Amino acid sequence: MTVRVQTEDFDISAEIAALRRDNPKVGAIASFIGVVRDINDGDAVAEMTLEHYPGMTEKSIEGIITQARGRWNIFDALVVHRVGTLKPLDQIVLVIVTGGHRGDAFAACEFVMDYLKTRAPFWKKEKTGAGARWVDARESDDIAAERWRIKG
Amino acid sequence: MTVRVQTEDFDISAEIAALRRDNPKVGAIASFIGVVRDINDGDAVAEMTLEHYPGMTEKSIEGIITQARGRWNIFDALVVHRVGTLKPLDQIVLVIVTGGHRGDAFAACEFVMDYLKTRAPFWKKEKTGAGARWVDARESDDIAAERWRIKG
Amino acid sequence: MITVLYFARLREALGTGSEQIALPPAVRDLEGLRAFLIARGEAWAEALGPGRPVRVAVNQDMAADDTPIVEGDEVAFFPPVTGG
Amino acid sequence: MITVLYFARLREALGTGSEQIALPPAVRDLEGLRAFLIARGEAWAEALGPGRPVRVAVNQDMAADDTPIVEGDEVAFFPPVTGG
Repeated sequence: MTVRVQTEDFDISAEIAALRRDNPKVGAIASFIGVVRDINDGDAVAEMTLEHYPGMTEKSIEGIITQARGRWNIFDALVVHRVGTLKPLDQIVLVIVTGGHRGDAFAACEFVMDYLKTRAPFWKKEKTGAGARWVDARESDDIAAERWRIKG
Repeated sequence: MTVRVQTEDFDISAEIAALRRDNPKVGAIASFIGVVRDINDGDAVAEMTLEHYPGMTEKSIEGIITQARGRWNIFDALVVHRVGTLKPLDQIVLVIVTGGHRGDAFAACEFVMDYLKTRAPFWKKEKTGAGARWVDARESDDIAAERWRIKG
Repeated sequence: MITVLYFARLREALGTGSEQIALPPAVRDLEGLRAFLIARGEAWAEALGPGRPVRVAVNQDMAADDTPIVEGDEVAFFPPVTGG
Repeated sequence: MITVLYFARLREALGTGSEQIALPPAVRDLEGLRAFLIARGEAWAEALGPGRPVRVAVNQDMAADDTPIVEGDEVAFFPPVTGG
């Protein structure tokens, strides 16, 4: 598995090629990219800054990938999460899961993504016309994570 | 929406960029790539050939994207499906769905992919050590489509 | 005339992918067309006979036995799909 | 000594992201450490007091009030996460 927290952008084609490693057992590649929107909770967002907990962030994401491998029949997974200052249209996060079949790859990809949104130690500060504000946790995200009964 | 059936390979990064069209409302991009595996139902596969029904294939995929848009809050979707002769490791199919939030994008992407595997007019012939054989439809795929109560 | 298409295993078994047929007067629906084709001989009965895993589209929409067939239609016979 | 980390809104409210603290003898668990920090003054009580939306990790695992705190531990206080 690969987990990276970085300020640099990423390219999904290159990441998929690296994760597949020419493994001819891979039949399914599910992926997800999260992108900065220009609006959140009704306010125009000019830019946002993402903070994380170095060490714990990587460790906790590795833990969730291990959980995903225990639940579904998948081969490998990659998470790249950006931190620092990002603007609308910028890519924030990439999750790729490879597997033999699509059902397990989709489920594991969504599971990891739900974890990233709800449990992984990232904090988002948005700059709007009204100034900068820390984003509050969403209840809907907690419900998404509850579906999986994620531990921790 | 974009639907293409083609013999040429595709690049997911380029397709995502084209589908997003710098729309700052897009927050979520779910995607799926199906790949030729070197084994199917226990037999080593040297190559496979995909045949389709020109006209009906495109029309039926456009129809399923329209259904997906009616069911989930998504912005746009792209399907690229290759036909002709493909070898293990080759990309077969790409589905990309853009939306505001991840839940709808994931669901619509999986819905379209289930349709492609179970209802869209494609037929697969595999070349194995025992010669060439047309692949039979899988019951598990029908069950995947039934989940959604897909019409047609 | 109607256009009749055959795909995949059926195309190979019947040795043709496409043909134009003058619509026989007795044929009013898909069931009638299928009976007309089966009557052509053993290969046709073997490929399209009752119980065979055959799907049919009329004018590119999935069709049933009682789907009407009229002049100018495009009718396609094919095995259950196995895409992606 | 223990290491105490603060993230995001808490880091800003407390004016520090990281500090080394000689573990007070009375502090045996997370509840005790939190009480010790709250006693520092109003900003601390405001940020870490009962009912505030604060999560805590001890040695990078999510922790509860009764999680023991021992010499050498890394304790992190932060708001509910809002990632991705």
